[in-house]
Amino acid sequence: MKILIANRGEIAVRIIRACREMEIPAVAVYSDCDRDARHVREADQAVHIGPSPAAQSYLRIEGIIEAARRTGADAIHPGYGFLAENAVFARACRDAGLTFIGPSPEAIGLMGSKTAAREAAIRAGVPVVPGLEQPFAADASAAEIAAAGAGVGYPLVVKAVAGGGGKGMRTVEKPEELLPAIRTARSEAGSAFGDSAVYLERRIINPRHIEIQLLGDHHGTVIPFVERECSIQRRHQKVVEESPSIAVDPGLRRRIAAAAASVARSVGYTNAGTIEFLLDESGAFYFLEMNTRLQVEHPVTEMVTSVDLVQWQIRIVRGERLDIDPERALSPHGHAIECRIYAEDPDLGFMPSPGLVRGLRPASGPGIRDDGGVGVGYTVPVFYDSLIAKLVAWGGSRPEAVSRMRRALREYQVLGIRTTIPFFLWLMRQPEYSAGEYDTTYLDRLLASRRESFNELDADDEDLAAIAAGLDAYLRASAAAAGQGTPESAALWKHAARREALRG
Amino acid sequence: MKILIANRGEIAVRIIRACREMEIPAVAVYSDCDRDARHVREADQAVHIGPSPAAQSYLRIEGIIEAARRTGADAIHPGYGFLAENAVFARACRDAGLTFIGPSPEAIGLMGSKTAAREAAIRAGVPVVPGLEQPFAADASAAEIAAAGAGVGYPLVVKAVAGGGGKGMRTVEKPEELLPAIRTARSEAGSAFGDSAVYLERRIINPRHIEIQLLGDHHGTVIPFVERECSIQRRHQKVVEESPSIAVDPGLRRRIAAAAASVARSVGYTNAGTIEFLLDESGAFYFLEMNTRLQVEHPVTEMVTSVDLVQWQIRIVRGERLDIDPERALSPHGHAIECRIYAEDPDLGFMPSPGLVRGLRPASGPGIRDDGGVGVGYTVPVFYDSLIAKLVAWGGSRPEAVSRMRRALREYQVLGIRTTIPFFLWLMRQPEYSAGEYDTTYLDRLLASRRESFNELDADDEDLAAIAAGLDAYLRASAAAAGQGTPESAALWKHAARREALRG
Amino acid sequence: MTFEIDINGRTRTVAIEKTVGGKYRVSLDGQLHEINAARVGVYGLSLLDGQAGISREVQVTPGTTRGELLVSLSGRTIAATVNGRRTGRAGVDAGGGDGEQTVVAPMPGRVVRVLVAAGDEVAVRQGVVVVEAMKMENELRAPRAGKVKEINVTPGTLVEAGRVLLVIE
Amino acid sequence: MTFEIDINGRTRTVAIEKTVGGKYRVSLDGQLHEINAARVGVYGLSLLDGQAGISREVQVTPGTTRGELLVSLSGRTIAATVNGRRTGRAGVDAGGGDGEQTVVAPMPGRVVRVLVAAGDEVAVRQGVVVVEAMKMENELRAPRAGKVKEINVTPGTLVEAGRVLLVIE
Repeated sequence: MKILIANRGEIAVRIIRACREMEIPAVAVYSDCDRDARHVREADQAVHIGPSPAAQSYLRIEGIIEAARRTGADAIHPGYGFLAENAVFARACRDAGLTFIGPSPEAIGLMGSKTAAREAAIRAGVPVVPGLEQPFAADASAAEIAAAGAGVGYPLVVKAVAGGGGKGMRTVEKPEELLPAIRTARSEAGSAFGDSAVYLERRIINPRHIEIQLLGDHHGTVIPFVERECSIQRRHQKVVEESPSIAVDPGLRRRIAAAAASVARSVGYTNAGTIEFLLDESGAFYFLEMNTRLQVEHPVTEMVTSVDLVQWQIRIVRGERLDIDPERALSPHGHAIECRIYAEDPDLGFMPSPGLVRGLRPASGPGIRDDGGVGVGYTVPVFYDSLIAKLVAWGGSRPEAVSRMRRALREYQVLGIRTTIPFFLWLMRQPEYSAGEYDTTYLDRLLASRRESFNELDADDEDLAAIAAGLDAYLRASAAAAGQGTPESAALWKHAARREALRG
Repeated sequence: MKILIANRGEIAVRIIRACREMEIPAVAVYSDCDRDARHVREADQAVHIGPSPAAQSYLRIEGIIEAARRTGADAIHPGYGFLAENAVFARACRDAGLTFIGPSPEAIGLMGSKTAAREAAIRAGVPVVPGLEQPFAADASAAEIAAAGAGVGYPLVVKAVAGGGGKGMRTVEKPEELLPAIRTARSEAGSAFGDSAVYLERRIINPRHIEIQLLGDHHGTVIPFVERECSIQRRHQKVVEESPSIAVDPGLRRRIAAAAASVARSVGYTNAGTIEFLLDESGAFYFLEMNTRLQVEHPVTEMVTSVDLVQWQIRIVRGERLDIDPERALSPHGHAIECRIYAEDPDLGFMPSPGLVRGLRPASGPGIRDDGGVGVGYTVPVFYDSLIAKLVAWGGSRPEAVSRMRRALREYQVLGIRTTIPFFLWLMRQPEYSAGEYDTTYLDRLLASRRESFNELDADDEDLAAIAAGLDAYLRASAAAAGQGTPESAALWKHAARREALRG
Repeated sequence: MTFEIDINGRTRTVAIEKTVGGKYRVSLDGQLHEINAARVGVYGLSLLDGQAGISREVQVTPGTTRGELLVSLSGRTIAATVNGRRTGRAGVDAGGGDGEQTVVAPMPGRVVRVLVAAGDEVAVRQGVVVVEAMKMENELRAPRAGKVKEINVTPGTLVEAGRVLLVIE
Repeated sequence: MTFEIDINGRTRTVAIEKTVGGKYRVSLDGQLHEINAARVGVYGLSLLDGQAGISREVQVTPGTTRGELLVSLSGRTIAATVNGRRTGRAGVDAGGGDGEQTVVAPMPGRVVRVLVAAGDEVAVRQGVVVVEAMKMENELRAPRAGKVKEINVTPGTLVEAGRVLLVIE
């Protein structure tokens, strides 16, 4: 077996790691701006597939299949995003004689449509969020739209039929906001997924986002795992995920997991997938959608269940039988939290902060897992998602995991660009977060009322920052005057001086 | 509480992490050559305690107590090595009103003497390795020594009464080797522990080194943990540790753990400690010695039991009660393996390889923990132990842990100095290691018959190494000709060019 | 040597005198610090402050706009310039006199919405322009309170990184 | 440009010609490689070899003796010199002619034992001198098979790093 990874960044690195552990050669693909990306450096082979814009490289099906052919790869792992939930791609792989590491094109086609997936859930007897069963026609009139909105009831959510990750999604409080919201959601969905169809769902009040990871093999076994809690979202985008959820007790866990498994079984689902639910304050849960791929947040499940999901994806397409004990899959061992480290400036409204990574020291030590996607010297490009690493903390209990996360966030150094690390340091200190008292609206509410910088230092640290900036200028000026050039050469010089001293 | 860490390197960093997670300020101490060491950079405060030789800094009791006084620290964590098993130091802390994070001076004094500890084990009804119950007098005659050797029987082991870590230890096959072995062991023990007393033990044939970590609180509770397997040793020094042991089944685990706990209880032991056993081929085990401190290899226990041993050391001295479920402490979750990454050249008989660390990229990702002790720009000094990091891999099963370790070893980059990483890459491929079929003599036997380099590359990789050396020279020459100076400035230049290109 | 450091919106005067063996006498706005400093890596400084040896690792790297430094410690990063406005090293982010500030595009993208009009009063961190880039709509905010002096873009404008979108006075 | 690379005990001739956009035509002992190379970090090179794009990250750093390079890839590290003996850059490790090799102290320490005598035949990697340093006794080994030509130390000698202890011819 040889696997081509049709992706980039941290998820490509994650898949390369799984391949290496299984002793399977891994082939990377890259666009112009990713020549020196980490996934290229760590793969066994790497193939250039086009210019930087994703539409001309990572989204170009023929280019990727040609790369597999050229390198002798016989399987393709799509990661998440890009072509991961594209049934046309999955079918093109099949037609080219390549194993697609994921569900069948039919399952992707069915569950990838949010409206079709809702129907599947209803058929499987699982409650869904009240809403439209069909997307709007492209030429739906304002009157039709207004009537549909009134039928669903306000507040409601405009959602793209395709894709995921919170893109093409808008909350609407009042009827007059509906048309503009549909316009923006359509344009975002069109540019993100190439499909601008949208539909409406009732907005559940103060819901938690709870999701069930599952694996299905080709022998009829579907295993659901302990839930992930993904309610910490900024504008519908997950930024922190945990497992287990503080809001889910073992009884509820079994019921949600059983619901998820029954939806998956009803459509003959194979490989890794996730079913997302909203959980309301009364403990009722509603099917939201299915993601027919590996999720960004899969590590938290791995850390509390001992299961390597990526390795299992590969084993499943090889025809292996799932031999995971279903009881253990639902019995979390400790608690795991993931923070998504984005190249964004939290003090500028989470504006992307692309640029040269001049230094990198991920956190490590007890209970810490870093799934990084960039290396020193790499320029985070403007063309893709700004996720540069996922930091995961594990603890015997949730408070222990939170403490470790705080420690690790302080330890983590990314130099040259802005990241969301200071934001997470702040979030991990919020009393509601520490107490686990939050829903999907929590973070946006909190951020709306906040004006202070996330990078505030206490007075003593601010003094030391000023002193450091001065000393840095002083040392550079002195080194230049002494003809030593950069600090790098100065370090060598210092080293030589030390050696001399030791001899003397 | 404020904790001064009377140590350096990876264990000081490990303790700082525990302090930070518990929100306890941490004070580092440092010798001349450690000014820019990682533990200094990561502590909240740092105090200089003297010249580089350990006897003038890390081993100087007054200097350390004075540093605690000056910084307002009220507790001292000794780490391992240096003063960790020095009863005089523990007593000096008590006398100075400082909490020593470890057992009482009395317990250290008692169990720190290997011969006294053997007596304690015998009193607790635990079998010991046959041998002398007393060390030799400093002026013991050759005849006395020869008689004692004959009494114990050959092969035998000469062991220092003090210390640990395989120093001051020699195996003796024949009577005529005994005197020289005693001479070397005495000189090593004297310089390592300041105590040159040695005694003799029978050598168990093909033994495994199995040890039991335990914790004792101040309320009479002693909890033993699942065993560690430390049979992979080079000249009596552990280089790889695992938990659990492939040679120990649940029944044996309970018996060894109970034996360890009864020895600890019999001497009123508190805080963290480890009891080492030899396990022979018949499944019989013998008390070997007790280490009255945290061990280098404590992470493997942490990874399979969810217990943070360093945090518990601190909680115990605060008077907290151990609330760990004894059943869980003996029920390993998955399998963990630790490789000690030393600054040594395996191709030169594991000669120390001190020097400037020019680059560092620890392994990370699923199942990997790095307990590192150095940073980029630090010069590994010649004055101390050459351990620079501990790489720990965790997997749901032992084969999974081994696969992850192999993957992580390939990922790990330490630039500028030689390390034992290539040796571990080789070891992880040995069929006996993979099968778990080894004892404490395995590695020395394997190495004795080996002449090849551990850094052998296949022909294609060797070609690429030569090409890379050429390209490196070419690029440096081109950059110098273009007046761009170092690669660092070249990287900046490239970045600027890219920004221009994006604008154009 | 004396430096004027603009950091976190304040100007600090840092006078540095080397004493011996990596030690410096540093006057910060007239307040004396005895600093023991060591280079760690290319951008790092390990500082020990005073008798108590307060330890901080500080990273000082070039930022994404010219002349700007990013100073990181304790998990936070703040911007600084050294003798910045005086030596004329300020680049694309220099809006002119002390009273003016610009909003610049941090990356290439397309202007989706302009949320203010010339003459409007804006509060600090108030959203002013929305730019679509990296697959997301991004709201650019006012760096300080003031009045919108000029707006250089309209919805639909394609902008490069560094382009001045708006001036606040 | 052409370089003579001594690597892993062999001398290789590497001729490099830049083509376009980070691509190089490299002749290794006459065998042609089309290499796509990118600098990564200060010491790293990402190499893609040929149509199949065989990918290796190679780190080339100065070693601990002068003129020596350490070349790391796939988890292994081998020593190399570039035009080494020809430019006379070889430092403490240069034993003289091609037929001679020295055993040098890699760090300061005390000689504990000398395991061979002048005139002895030694095998490659045979232990020749034991030095105590970093709290351990360390056995230094012969870099190649040959005859012990001279011994410069006796038990008890304190040695600095780089001191030539023994010459093998």
